[in-house]
Order: sequence, then structure tokens, then C-alpha cells
Amino acid sequence: MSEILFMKGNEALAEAAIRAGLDAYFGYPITPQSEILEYLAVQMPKRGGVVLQAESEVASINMIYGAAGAGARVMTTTSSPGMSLMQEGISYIASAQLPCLLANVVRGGPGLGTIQPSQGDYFQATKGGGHGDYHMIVLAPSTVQEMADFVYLGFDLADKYRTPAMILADGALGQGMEKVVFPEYDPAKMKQPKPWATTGKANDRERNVITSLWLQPEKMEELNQLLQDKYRTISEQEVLWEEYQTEDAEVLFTAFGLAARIARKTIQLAREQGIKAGLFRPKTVWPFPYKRLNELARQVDMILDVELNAGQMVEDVRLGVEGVTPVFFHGRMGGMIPTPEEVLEKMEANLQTVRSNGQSKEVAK
Amino acid sequence: MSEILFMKGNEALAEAAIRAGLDAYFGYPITPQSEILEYLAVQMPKRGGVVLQAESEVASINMIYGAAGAGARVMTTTSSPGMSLMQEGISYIASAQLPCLLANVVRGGPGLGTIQPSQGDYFQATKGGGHGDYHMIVLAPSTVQEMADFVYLGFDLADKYRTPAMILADGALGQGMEKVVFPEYDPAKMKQPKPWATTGKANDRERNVITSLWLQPEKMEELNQLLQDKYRTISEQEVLWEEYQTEDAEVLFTAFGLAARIARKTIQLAREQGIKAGLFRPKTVWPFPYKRLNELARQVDMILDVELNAGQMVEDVRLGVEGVTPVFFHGRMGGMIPTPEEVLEKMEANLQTVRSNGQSKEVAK
Amino acid sequence: MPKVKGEIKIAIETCKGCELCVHECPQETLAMSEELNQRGYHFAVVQDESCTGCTNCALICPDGAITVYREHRGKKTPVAKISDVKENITFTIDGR
Amino acid sequence: MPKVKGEIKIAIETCKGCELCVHECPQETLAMSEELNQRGYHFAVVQDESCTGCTNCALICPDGAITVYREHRGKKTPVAKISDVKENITFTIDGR
Amino acid sequence: MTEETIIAGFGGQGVLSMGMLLAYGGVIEEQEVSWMPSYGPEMRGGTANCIVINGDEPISSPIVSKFDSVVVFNQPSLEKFEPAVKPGGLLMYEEEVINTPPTRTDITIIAVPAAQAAVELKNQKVLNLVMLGAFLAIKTIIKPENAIKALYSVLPERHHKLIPLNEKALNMGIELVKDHQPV
Amino acid sequence: MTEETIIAGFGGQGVLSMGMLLAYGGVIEEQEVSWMPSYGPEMRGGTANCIVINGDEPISSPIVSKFDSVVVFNQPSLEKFEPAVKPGGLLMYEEEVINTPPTRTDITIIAVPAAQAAVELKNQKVLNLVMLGAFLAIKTIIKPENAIKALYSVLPERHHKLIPLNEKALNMGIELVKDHQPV
Amino acid sequence: MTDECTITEGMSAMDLVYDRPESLLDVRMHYCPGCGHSTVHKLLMEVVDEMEINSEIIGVAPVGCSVLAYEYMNIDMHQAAHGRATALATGIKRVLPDKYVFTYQGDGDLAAIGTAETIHSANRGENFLIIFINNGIYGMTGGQMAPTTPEGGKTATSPYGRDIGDMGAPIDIAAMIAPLPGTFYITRQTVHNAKGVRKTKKALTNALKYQQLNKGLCFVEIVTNCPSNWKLTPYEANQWMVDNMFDNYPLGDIKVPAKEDLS
Amino acid sequence: MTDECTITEGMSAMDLVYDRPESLLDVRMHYCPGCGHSTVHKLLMEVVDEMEINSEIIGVAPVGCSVLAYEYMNIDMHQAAHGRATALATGIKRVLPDKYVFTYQGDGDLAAIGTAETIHSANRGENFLIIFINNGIYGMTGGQMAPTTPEGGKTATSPYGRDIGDMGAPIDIAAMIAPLPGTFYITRQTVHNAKGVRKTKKALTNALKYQQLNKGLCFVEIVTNCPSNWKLTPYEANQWMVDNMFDNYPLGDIKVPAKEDLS
Ligand SMILES: Cc1ncc(C[n+]2csc(CCOP(=O)(O)OP(=O)(O)O)c2C)c(N)n1
Ligand SMILES: Cc1ncc(C[n+]2csc(CCOP(=O)(O)OP(=O)(O)O)c2C)c(N)n1
Ligand code: SF4
Ligand code: SF4
Ligand code: SF4
Ligand code: SF4
Ligand code: SF4
Ligand code: SF4
Ligand SMILES: [Mg+2]
Ligand SMILES: [Mg+2]
Repeated sequence: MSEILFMKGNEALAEAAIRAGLDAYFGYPITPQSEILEYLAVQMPKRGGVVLQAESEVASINMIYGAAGAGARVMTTTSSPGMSLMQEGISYIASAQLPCLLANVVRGGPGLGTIQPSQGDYFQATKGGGHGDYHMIVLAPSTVQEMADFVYLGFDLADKYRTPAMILADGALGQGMEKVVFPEYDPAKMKQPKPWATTGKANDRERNVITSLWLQPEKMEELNQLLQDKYRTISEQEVLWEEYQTEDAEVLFTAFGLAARIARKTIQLAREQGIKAGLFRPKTVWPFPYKRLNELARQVDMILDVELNAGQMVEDVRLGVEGVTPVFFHGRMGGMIPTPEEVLEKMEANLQTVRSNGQSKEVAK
Repeated sequence: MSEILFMKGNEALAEAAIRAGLDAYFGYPITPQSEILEYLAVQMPKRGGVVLQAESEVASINMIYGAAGAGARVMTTTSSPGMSLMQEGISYIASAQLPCLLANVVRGGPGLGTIQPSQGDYFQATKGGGHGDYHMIVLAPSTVQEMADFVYLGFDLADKYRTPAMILADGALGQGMEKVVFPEYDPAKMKQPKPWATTGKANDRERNVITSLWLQPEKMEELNQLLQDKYRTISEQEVLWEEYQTEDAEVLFTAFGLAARIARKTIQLAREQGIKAGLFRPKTVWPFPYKRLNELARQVDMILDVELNAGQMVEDVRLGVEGVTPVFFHGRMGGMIPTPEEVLEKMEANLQTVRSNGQSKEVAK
Repeated sequence: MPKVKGEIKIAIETCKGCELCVHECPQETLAMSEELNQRGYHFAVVQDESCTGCTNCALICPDGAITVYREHRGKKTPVAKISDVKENITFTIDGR
Repeated sequence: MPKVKGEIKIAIETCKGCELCVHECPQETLAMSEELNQRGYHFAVVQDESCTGCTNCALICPDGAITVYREHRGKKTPVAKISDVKENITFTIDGR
Repeated sequence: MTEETIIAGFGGQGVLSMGMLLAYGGVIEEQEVSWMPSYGPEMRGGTANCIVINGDEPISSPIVSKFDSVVVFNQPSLEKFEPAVKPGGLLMYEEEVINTPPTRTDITIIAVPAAQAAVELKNQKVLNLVMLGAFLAIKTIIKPENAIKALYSVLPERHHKLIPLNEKALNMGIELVKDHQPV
Repeated sequence: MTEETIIAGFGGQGVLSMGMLLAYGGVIEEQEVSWMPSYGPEMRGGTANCIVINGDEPISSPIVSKFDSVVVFNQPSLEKFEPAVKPGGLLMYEEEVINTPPTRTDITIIAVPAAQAAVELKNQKVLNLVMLGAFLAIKTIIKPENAIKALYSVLPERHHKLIPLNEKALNMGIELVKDHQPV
Repeated sequence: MTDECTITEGMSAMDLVYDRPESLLDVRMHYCPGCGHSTVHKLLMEVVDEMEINSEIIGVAPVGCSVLAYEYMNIDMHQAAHGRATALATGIKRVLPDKYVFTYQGDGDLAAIGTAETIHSANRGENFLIIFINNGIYGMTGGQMAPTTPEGGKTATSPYGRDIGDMGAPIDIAAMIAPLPGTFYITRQTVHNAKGVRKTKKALTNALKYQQLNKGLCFVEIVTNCPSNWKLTPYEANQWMVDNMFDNYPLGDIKVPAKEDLS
Repeated sequence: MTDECTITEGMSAMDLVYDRPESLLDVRMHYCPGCGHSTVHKLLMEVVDEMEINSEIIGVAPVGCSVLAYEYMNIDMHQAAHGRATALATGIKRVLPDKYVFTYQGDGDLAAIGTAETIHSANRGENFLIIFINNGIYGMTGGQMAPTTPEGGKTATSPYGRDIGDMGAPIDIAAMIAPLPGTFYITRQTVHNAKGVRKTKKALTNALKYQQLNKGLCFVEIVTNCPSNWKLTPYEANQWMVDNMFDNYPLGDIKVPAKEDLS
């Protein structure tokens, strides 16, 4: 088994990227994720890779666009305002179907906001902050270990589907330290054949063109159909989630990332008080695990969705639940973090309402 | 009554802005909306206003940010890729609570896409393409007349709530010509008092500071609460929609903008065939008219949502419908436009399914 | 120096009728057609045999519609202008 | 010229202990305290009466912690450096 | 009444402005109208078309796929839009540029030698007005004089001197189809 | 066992590294651990704190609001975090910088004259190690020697020569609280 | 080519002295008649053929009229976002340092929205070639003012003529980046006559050869026309260009490598 | 101020010759000890007080250490997005042409992410003042390389020293915009000693006076320090700056208006 290390999430992410065969990183500093660029600035020259501080996030994402097109395994990372600047580029990359890995270590917004952790960019990441119908595979780690694991996974999925993948983390996961173990990464996966890459038109093939432009709408629609088919496949095959104490749950928490850690603690507190609570944590927030959530929703008396925002994933939760059980929301914003105690209180109040309305599944049976 | 003019939607929008007392326009050319800048470049110097072609969309939106802060009535317009570049700036403007009017004359995406009309930026406009929890008031015109009317409305709402408002149009509405009448605009509304504006610290007041930065998360959360309260008020008071032949409708179309025009035609065709169809058209896509939709949903046997995208507003439709009636979707992408005939066909097929499943409201009663 | 004999071919469906070749030909060899090609353009035509094969028309033609031939005269050729082109072809960086 | 007498006040809670004033004082009037202020900084202190009121320390102090006074001597003052500051204050564009 | 017309050809042949006159004439006659262009990628020499709808009720969809009338100025447009004429509808085309004429039998087909007329008028630019004249002679959607009135609104002042020539072209168009019945 | 500790003070007082040693020592002892910093806006001179959780099961939330132990290095932190000590928990503070001592009676309160000790060691930078020693003497979350081991991992090679001094500071801290019972 | 195209009769003993380059694909380019974009495409492909590097070169197409450059050049190409061609090229060249890389950009693309990317690529001394097509206007979007539009120039967005006080002066990017140590070769050419075409071809050849030296950015600006948006015939447009553009953008080499740098 | 602050005894017949400017709010600035940002804030407020324009001036704060400038200056201020201060200033000045407008920007803000905005504001000759704080590093984010970092400079993102070949040379924005007709007054100063402080104050005064003339952009660059991220004491930092920054950024006027332009 590999060594147990103790690292910041940002560093774990960077180290995992190197171990996954990162060819090139382009990025621009921004708190709370500058450690990624800094770590790579130290390591990549030693370990044989390109690292370049771009003049802006707009430049970074377009360097990624170029390098990904040239067949390299590439990554950029940033935090909220920087990610907003990348939206045009991301739309291009998705449209041109290039694999790459992005990370957004989210901070409190909107605007310049604060540098404290937040989950305020869920919509941007999952619904498409850029223009047009596209999606990224969005992985939401909730431990430092996952900050590393999801790098491997993200690269693999990006290559498999020729699509950008994103790690949607937050400042606490980026700057907090936990134990982390780096599994071996299969070197074969590092250099997937990329026959479409613009590496110079070898004499034995037609020229490769990477473009996101199709002036005839018929062609553009064809591309869109292709993208939608791909997204459908991903939605069917790559959905990931975690359940915690759901077997007998009467109350379900839904939460991703850091919020899910808080929900876990809340569940422990709740169970100490005899309330059977459980957790449903999407690991892929796009594709969202609607189906399994719908099954669970039929089992529980209520759902309390917990986020570090004003209520974003809760829309996906509602879409999954389709009205079969009441869905409540508790969120903190702008870099504030809900405490397990306050979440518990909220849940108890909601449960009171539900039960006094006689909406409990038990009653309904 | 004012004169009847025959104009392109882009020009109608520009003319309406001037009549509404536009102080300054900053923008960058992009098809299919460059006529707005071009029209204003001709008119504004004559009619006493600032018009400036910026070096990019990033610059435009930040010029808007500055000028709005200085208390001017300002507007910028662009199309999809340009709007993606504006996301950071929009998040700042929303956070700093400044009024301004934006327009996105959407084209086929993602990426560079096509210059044909599309509704592929619905998510970006309504869920927040930028980072953090913010919203714009998003108005979706469906005629050239509304391209003008919603400018008045947009400015008024923006001022009333100190928030950016957006007109979400498409290339067809921008470049197509229809009749338009410009109602008188009340000059008093043009110069709302803006005691918060950075116009130079008059000696009788404290300095004005416009910022979106609150380093203490407690403060940032306060700002967010304030924003959320405002959004709640807007959601309660400013929701607008149109209904067409819904009184006796058994089948409901939901559609916005150009798609709603197509749905109208489809309804005429459907009624010719004896199918009682109706249309629910949100005029404000944010705030979305969930409540009224939910009522209508209880009345009809099915809903067919029609969009010029892969299915975006349909998520809001589903959120509104909460599972009480089946919701189907028909969309075309990348600049393609569904024909009334194809929509009708789709609807008939869906209706078949619903009725053969015995899900009709009639049956259910 | 006796006039060199040249000849050109014009791909008339490629021609967009810009007339730049007409202006650029030192021999006034070229003119525009009365007829239209399938795209609706008047195309360039050779009006006499004055062509020296200097390649000017071909160089200026934006759409690469012109091919140029020149009489073979053994060692005595090539004409200066054509050698320019050849020079370009074999151009190398000083000292390498 | 006889030495001008000056005096400064240091806002010790504003001082961040950067020591720049100490280095900038031509009279070596200043030193750093042994004690810490409430923010935990050693602050600048006047160690003798050598101050001429030249304002250097105040100008260099990033945090504006220093106020400078200078003995009133009627017409014979001001000292060059101080007049510099005054010059700045009344500076106008040539010709206006 | 609702009349759905598409006019299609190369960019530069004046198809967009022909449509605009038809629409603007409708405005003058207090009809409801919409005009919807569609551009190709080229600045010059590409294809262009516009859909014009004239009606007495608010126009539902400004974009439709079946037309009461199709007017085409080149072969590719003919091929593309012949199938889009509603049964019983009208297909009108400029005669000279069409190598393979239309074949449908359930519609009215009229070939207009408009290019030749334009040559007679020594101005290729008025080709579209000839076609418009011919079209309005067959489909009385608006009065031809209102198309001319529209010109006054559409053209900038400095071009008004060209209007008489345009009027002439329009009338020549009407003349060219005098053997056909209005539909 | 789960031990939730917060260490708080000014930036530059070494609160973050004290927390890191506590956490890293936990790693050495094969505990589950998390270390979560929180920064103020200032590069220097602002406030800083970190939450360290040591446990024998995976850490649920790395951010909590009630603590088994609170260690503070300045007055503002004392004021902020005194209420956050769980009943029966520990509040430890550096003695010299605190003007208004804590008042709760339901918790163990220990004042450590660590600054003075650091003066004795002629190095203000080891203040945090003195506090850590004192803390580990009272809360046996990790063995003090593992905190020293952690130093070897955390410090870059070139600073290893400083470790003996740090060890001395740690031991002085242990010594300073020898009259108190471990809790 | 499949067109029937012989106008004069075939002759014997004739040498082929000019033909369309092979790497220029045999399709109709969408450019307007007389547009300089086409000429430069052709030239560039001539150079690629002559240097025999068509399997070793990667081009970056911009957003602008030349957005479809990849439809015409038989080499690997990547279409960029508006203004970001040099960022793409940086990404490509950094991961494929042994390949030739060029961007092909208009003045709106390179000198307006792409200013930061242009300057920083130049400053970092990226080892690729920028081909800068300066036609003083936004061609593709229908003739709006570019940063390089001459003073007084009437465009769709400067309908009363470009007013220097309000809209700024025509900007000379080549001059701006010339002092940067990262730039290696900077030249300004034109393709409005045969002589210009010859010199431009030489410049492009130079620039690509220099790329092997890895000594920094090469920048070939080509002052050209936009007959359609200038609303002139191609020939008139070229005249207008001579009269109005060359003053602002004087032709010739701006920065050439010293002899000792050529190794 | 409420601090107890008298160190020497009070004396009679003393003139007040230096005091904190009134427009500098009486709060503790968050800057690190010895940071030049504070000095420039103080100076700027002195100028504003002396010109009596604190009710007529609008400042734009950047993203960088000086992001909170509005907490210290008792004037109307607008906080910008990273790099976009001059775009904001353009918006403000265009709608309030009679007010004084300035931006206050760091080198990351102005010379990296904001390059396009900087250059185009200069090129358009916007009538405002840019105060450019060049400390050769990204202060706020913890010491990453800036475009102005000297060769060999070790930063968090150039841990082996800035390599010109790979990362580009330190960029001189003042020199780059000086040739643009839109710029009116460009000067480079420092505040690391009393003389520099005096000259900088004069430069700021000049620049604001010039703004009344409406003749284009004024640009005052101040080469300064970042003791925290350079990991030096303030005094050492200033020494390092003299030794390492001034070669790259020579002090003095770069562009001054001709006499006849001053009316
Ligand atoms: C982000 C973005 N903004 C604007 C546009 C619209 N646009 C397309 S090309 C172009 C300018 C083209 O001008 P130039 O670069 O000079 O190229 P030319 O067409 O003249 O060759 C613009 C503004 C776009 N596609 N994307
Ligand atoms: C879009 C965006 N990218 C990055 C950042 C992070 N960031 C904040 S300040 C800064 C650089 C500050 O450096 P500089 O402008 O030199 O100012 P200094 O702190 O040195 O005064 C960066 C990169 C941000 N806030 N927004
Ligand atoms: S080759 Fe020279 S002479 Fe011959 S037609 Fe062309 S330009 Fe004229
Ligand atoms: S230059 Fe070429 S395209 Fe132009 S007219 Fe001559 S042959 Fe035709
Ligand atoms: S005023 Fe001059 S002499 Fe007096 S302490 Fe300050 S620097 Fe020294
Ligand atoms: S310069 Fe100011 S802050 Fe620095 S030590 Fe002197 S008084 Fe204190
Ligand atoms: S619009 Fe101008 S630049 Fe574009 S192809 Fe036509 S002539 Fe060339
Ligand atoms: S980090 Fe540097 S620039 Fe920022 S306040 Fe501290 S010393 Fe000044
Ligand atoms: Mg151009
Ligand atoms: Mg800096």
C-alpha cells in the first residue's frame, strides 16, 4: 500500500495530477487555490512537465484549449471569479470535445466576495455557466483523499468521453489538511491514443481540425445531437454517489462536498437523539443521481438539503424527488459554514412540521 | 398614439433604450446584434449620450459596472460567446447592487457555434452563469414590440431593485422586422435619485463606496441575505407571463421567446384538429412563474415544453409542475428552429402515450 | 532582350472577378469576360498572346485561379522576376 | 546656520514598527521601543532632542503615525526641506 | 388572410430588400407583417433568403417551413424551396439562372424573365423590383403602388432619385406576367 | 475518541503550525485527523486560527463550532472562543497577553506563561511549542515525542537544526503545567 | 481542379512556373472577391509546401473572416476563441515544442479583444509565428471600427468618422511589441501587388525558418484590404489602402535578428 | 486619533509642519509594516486635500493588496474586478466628464490580467489618472510572480527564479504606452525615501491638475516594495528594490507635456 501523507487538499490535487501524468498546467493565482500552481511550479520542472503562469484566467483556459487539442493531458484550476472568466473557453472546449481537467476551489460570492469556502458555484458548474447546451462532468470531493482520487477519475472520464471534467471543491477542502494516499496510476491511461489531436498532419492521415464552429445550423445541430447523446451515455453510466446510514433512514440529508461532512456529523447527533437520519451525497453533481434519489425519497418522511449557498443543488434534488416527499433546505452563504448543531435544529423543526401535517410515510402507508 | 414603425428587433431595442433616457452604452460587435451598437453609434451623438465601442466584452461589462456605479442609466448588449465573457462582471454588478440593462441576442452554441437564433443560454441567464448566489431579472421578449417594451420595463425594474436586468432574445428577434410602437416614456423615471452613486463625495454626505468585497464572511452573508430577500420580493411581485387559449386547454405548451411564437402557430394547427391546446409563456424567465404554472398543470393532461435548445427551461417547468402532470420536451439546437408542424406531431405522439397510459386528467377524475 | 513567351491558364469557376490580375499584368494581356461564371462573376480572360509568363497575375490572384507556363529557353532563362520566385523557394537563413 | 528646533509626535498604536523612520532621520533622533504596542509591534520612539523638524520621518512613515512641529522663527525660517513640502502644497501647473 | 412568402437567392441579388418592400407595403396597408432574414456565412456571394408574412391578425410564428409563395433567384434556392410550397401555392423563379426547372404539378409555377428586363433597364440592381412587380401581379398581397411608397421609407433620402427607375422595373415585372391569372 | 481543538491567535504567533504538529502527530499515531485553517484578510498581523480534529474514526465534519479544547494566544480570540468550549472542556491561554481572563466555571481553565518561557529561550518563535507542550501535558491526544517527530516531517531539511530548541520549548511547556492534572 | 479552365491553347516546351500550392485545398474560399485573406492563405501554403513542413505545422485560426482558414489549408488546425489565438498557440507550442506553430489573426482579434494575449505571448517570447492581417476593420461582423482603423475612417460604428479624441488613434501593435526582448523578428508587408506578394512570401519563409531557432516570437503583419466593408472594388480598395493605411503602418522590417542570433 | 501618542514634551511657539491628511480616514490600514501602499495612500490624500477636490474625485480600487483602499480614503470609491479598473474608470469618466477620476492598481492587476484594458484606455486617451503600484509581485495572493518581477526573482510561482526564456522579461508598461498619442503624462517615482516621497507627491499633483485639461491619460508609476512576500524587513526590502527594481524600471519622467499643451 502506498504511503500515508498529510496534505492540503490543494496539494493533494496537484500531486495526484502529476501522478496521473499531467503534461501541462496553465493557471493564474487566486485564493484559495494558489497552492496548486505553486506546488506544480516546484514539482513540474523536476518531474518533467510544463507549468506556466498565464496572464489571466481567460488566457489559461485558452492555453488549455490549445494544449488539449494538441493531445496533451492538461489541467487548470482557479476559484470563483476566475472560473467566471473561463466560461467562454469552457463552452468552446466542450463544443470541440476536448478532454481536460478543471478545478474550481469555490469561495464566497457573488462578486469579489470573500476568500472563505462556499458552494455558490454549483449552478455555474452543473447547468453551464457558459453559453449553449453543454455539460462538464462535475466531481464534488468531500475529503482531501477525494481531492486526489477525483483527479484520476476526472482525467479518465475526460479522456473516455472527450469532454472537460471539473472538480468542484471549496476553500476548506483546498486549504484544510487530511491524510491522503495516492494509489498507483496505470501509466497506460496517461497516454490514451488521440487520433484527432492536432500534432501535425502525419502523412498517413487526413488533416485534423479542431473547431467549435459550424456555420450551417444543420451541422451545428448534428454536433449538438452528438453532444447530447454523449451526455445521455454519461448520465446512464457514470453517476456516482455515496449513501450513509440510509438503510433505515426516515429523514434524508442531501449534500455534496464539505456540506456532506457537516451532514454526516449532524446524522450522528440526530441518531444520538433517536432520529433515524441518513445521507445521500452525489459524488458526480453532473450527472446528478436523480434515479437513486427518487427511490430513497419514497422511503423517507422528508429531505433536508444542506448547502453552502442559497439553494442550488436543491433544485436538482427537487427534480429528482418529483414531489414524492417534502424537500427542505438549509444553507449558509458568503463563506459562512453551517454547524452540525444548527442543521440538526433546522431538521427537527422541519420534521415537526412534516409530522404534524401527517405527511410521514408511516402515516401515509 | 405614437407612430407605427417597422424595424428590426435590434434597432427597436436600441431606439427604446434611447427613449428611456439611456445615458451611456458600451459594447463590442458580435453577430447577430451588432446593429444595436451601430444604431446607437449613429443616434447617440445626435441625441446626447455616450456610446463607446470597447476593446472586448470583458471591458464593456466593466465599463457598465463603472458607469452604473456613477449613477448613469447604462446598457450593454452582446450575443452568446460575448455574454460568457461578461459573467465575472455580472456577478460583481449583482453583488454591488447596481442597476443596468443587458441584452443577450442568443445564437447557436456551444463554442463559436453558428450565428443562427437559439435559446441555448437560458441556464446561463436564469441560474447564474457567473459565480455565487445572484440573479438578474430576465425578460424574454417574443416579438419586436416586446424587444422595445422590455427595455422600458427592464430599466424600471433594474432601478427599482438596484439589480442588473437582462433581455434574453435570440437572433431571429434581433434581425427580424416587425411593426413596433414606442409608448411615451415618463422622463421622471429616467433620472431616479441614486444617493448611493459615486458621483464625488458631496460635502453633505458620507463617502459612497461601491464594492462587492466583504472579507468577513459574516458581512458577506449579510449581503447575501439582503440579496436573497430582494430576490424573494422580486419573485413575489414581478413575475410576468402570458396565457393563450388556456381556459379550456387539455394540452399545455410552455415556451418563451421565439419558441412561444412557434407554439402559438402549433396551437392554431392543433385546434384546427380539435385538440384543445394552450400556451403558457413566461415573460420573466427569472423570476419564473412557478405558481401559476402549477395551477395550470393540474388542469391539463400533459405539457409539451418547446425550446430552441436541448431542454433548459423545461427544468423550471418540471420544478413548477412538481409531478402533477407529465412534462415532455421538444427542442432543436445549434440554430435550428422547430416548425409548428413538427411540434404538432411531437405533441400528438406524446398525447397518445399519455392517454393510452390512462393518465389524462379526465380519466383521473 | 527578346520577349519571352508565356502562357497562363485561368480556372474560371475559381475566379471571383476581382480584376486584380488585369491591373497587375504588365503586358495588358488580361481582360474581364462579358459572360458570367456559374457563381455569377465575370471572369478574367486572356485577350492576346502578349503574355511573358512573368507570374504577376498569378501571384496577385487571391484565389489561386491562375497557372503560369513559360517557354523553355535552356540556360538563357530564367527572367529576373521568375528567378525571384525561385529564390523564394530555395531561400535559406544566412549562415545555415 | 544654527540648528532649527523641531518636535514630533508618534501615534504609537498606529505605528507598525517598520523602522523606516529610524533609517530616514538625518539626526538619528529615532529608535525602536523595547515594549510592544497592543498590536504586538515595537514602535518608534524619540531618543533625544536632536530633531530639527525636517519631516523626513513623517513623509516616509507609511502609516502616517508621525506629526511634526517646528520652532517658529519668524522670517528667517523655513528650512529648505520644509519649504519643499510647502512648495508641493502650492504647486501649480506652469502658465496657469 | 395570412400570406407566407419566402424569397431566396444569392446575397447581392436584392432578395432581402424585395422582402422588405413586401413587408413594408403591408405596414402601409395596415396589415400585420413580419420579415425574417437568414444569412449564410459569406459577406458577398453567399445565399440569402427571407420569410415575409402578411396577415390581418398578429403573426404567430415568423418562421414557417411551408409557404403560400416561393420566389427564387437561383438554382440552389429552387431546389431547396420547391418542396416547401404549400399544395396549390405559387412558385415563381427568375428564368435565366435556372437550368433545371421545377417539376411539381400541384402548384402554380411561373418563370419570369426578369434578368433580361433588368438588362433592358441597364441596371442589374433592379432585378428584384422586376420580380416584385411580377409577384404582386399574381399575388395581390399589397398594391404595387404601396411597394413604391415603401421605397420612400426604406431608402435613405439621397437615393430617392433612383425610385423612378425602380418603379419602371416594378411595372415591367407586372407586364411580364400579364398572361398569367392572379391567384 | 474524537478530540476537537481550536487554536487561535494573531498571524505570526505560530497557531497554524502548532495545529499542524498536533495533527501530524496524530497521523504518526495512526489516528484520523483533520486540520482546517481560517485566515483573516491581512498578510501579517491579522488573526488566524485552525481547527484540529484527532479521532479514531473518519472525521465527519472538519469544521465544528464547539470544541473539547480551545487554545488562545490573544485577547480577541479568547473572547471569541471562550463560549465555544464544550461544558467540561479545556480553555488554555497564554498568560501575558490576556488582560481580561475567562470567567466560565464549567470548564477547566489554564493560563500558561509561555511568552515568558520563550523569552527565557531567547526566541519568540517557539512560543507555540511551549503552548503545545503545555497542551499535550493536559490533553494526552498525542505523545509529545510524536509532535517532535512531526517537526521532522513538517520542517524543510535546512531548518532541522532548530528542532532541539523546539524540543526544549515543548518540554518547558510540559513543565509549566505540571501542577495541573491531565484531563 | 475540375473546372474547365484552359483559355489559351496548350503549347509545348513550356515550363510550369506558377501553380496553386498543393497544401491549399482545392475548394472555393468563402472570401469576398479580391480579399487579401485569400492571397495570404495561398502564400502561406506555398511556403509550407516549399519548406516541406506540412506534416509538422499546426495553425491556429481566429474568429474573424479567416475563421474558416482550416477549410482551405491542408494542415492540422485549431480554431480559437475570439482574440485567444496566441493563448492557444502557447498551449500547443509548449506541449509540442518541436512542431511549427502559427496563428493567423485579424486586427479586431489581435489588437482589440486579444491585446493581453498578444502582448504577453510576445513578452514571454513564445516560439511561434503570428500572422497579423491588418485590414483596419472588423470584416466578418460587417464593417465595424477596428483599433487599427485610420483617423476619420467611416465604419458601421464610427459613422461620423473615427474621432481620435473619442475613440483613440490607430494602434501600431508591431511597434509596441518590438522593444520586448521576447520578440525576434517583426516585419510589415502587403499583398496588393506582385512585388508585395513576393516580399511577404519571403517574410513568411523567414519567420518559419527562424522558428527552428527557438529564439522568440516572429510577427508578420500584412496590411491588407476589405473591399466589401470599405465598399470599394478590390482595385479601388487597394488604392485606398495605399493612400490611407500605409502612413499609419509603414511597410518594412521592424525588428530583424542580428547575424549572430541566427544560429 | 485616540491613541496616547505624545512621546516628546509639548513646546510652545511650534508650527505644525506635517500632519496626517484629513482625507485619510482615521483607521488602521491593513497593509503590512513598511508597505509602500500605505505611503501612497497617504500622499494621494494629501494631494486631494491640498487641491480641495475631495468632493469631486472618484477613485477606483483594484483587486490586489489595495483592494480595500476605499476603507482609508474619505472620497467616493468603486472597487473593480481584477484587472478592470481602467474599464470602470472609463465608464465613470465618460458619464461624469467633469469629475476627477483615478485608478489605483498593482502590477498583477494592471500589467497581467488588465493588460488589454490598460493599453486601450491609454490608446483612447481616457482622461483619468492611473496610479500604478509596481512592487514586482502579487502581494495579496501571497507572493506569486508578477509580469514585472525582475529576472531571477524567486517567488512562489518562480521558485527557481524568474527564467526570462520561459516566463518572459519584466515588462515596462510605462514605456509601452508612452508612444501612444492618447497618453499625456507618464512618470515613474518611488516612495522609499523622503526625497522620493516629495517627488511622487509632486507627480500626483501634476497628474490631477492635468486632468482638468482633458488631454489624455496620466500615468504615475510608483516602484515600491512588498516586504512580506519578498521576505525582508521593510528597510531591507527598500534596499533590494533599489538594487533590483530600478535597473528594470528607471525612475523619472517618461513623457511630459510640452509647454504649449498645458493650456
Ligand atoms: C467573444 C466574441 N466577441 C465578438 C465576436 C464577433 N466577432 C467575430 S469576428 C469579429 C471581428 C473580426 O475582425 P478582425 O479580427 O479584424 O478580422 P477580419 O474579419 O477583419 O479579418 C468579431 C467582433 C465573437 N465571435 N466572439
Ligand atoms: C479574476 C481574478 N483572478 C485572480 C484573483 C486573485 N488575485 C487577487 S489580487 C491578485 C494579484 C495582486 O497583485 P498586484 O496586482 O500586483 O497587487 P499587490 O497585491 O501586489 O498590490 C490576484 C491574482 C482575483 N481576485 N480575481
Ligand atoms: S504571367 Fe505576367 S504577362 Fe502573363 S498574363 Fe500574367 S501578368 Fe500578364
Ligand atoms: S485575380 Fe484571380 S480572381 Fe481576380 S479576376 Fe483575376 S483570375 Fe479572377
Ligand atoms: S522631523 Fe526630521 S529630524 Fe525630526 S525626527 Fe523626523 S526625521 Fe528626524
Ligand atoms: S515609519 Fe511609522 S510605522 Fe514605521 S516605525 Fe516609524 S512611526 Fe512606526
Ligand atoms: S468582409 Fe472584408 S475581410 Fe472579410 S472576406 Fe470580405 S473583403 Fe475579406
Ligand atoms: S503583502 Fe506586500 S504589497 Fe501587500 S500589504 Fe503586505 S507588503 Fe504590502
Ligand atoms: Mg480586420
Ligand atoms: Mg504587485
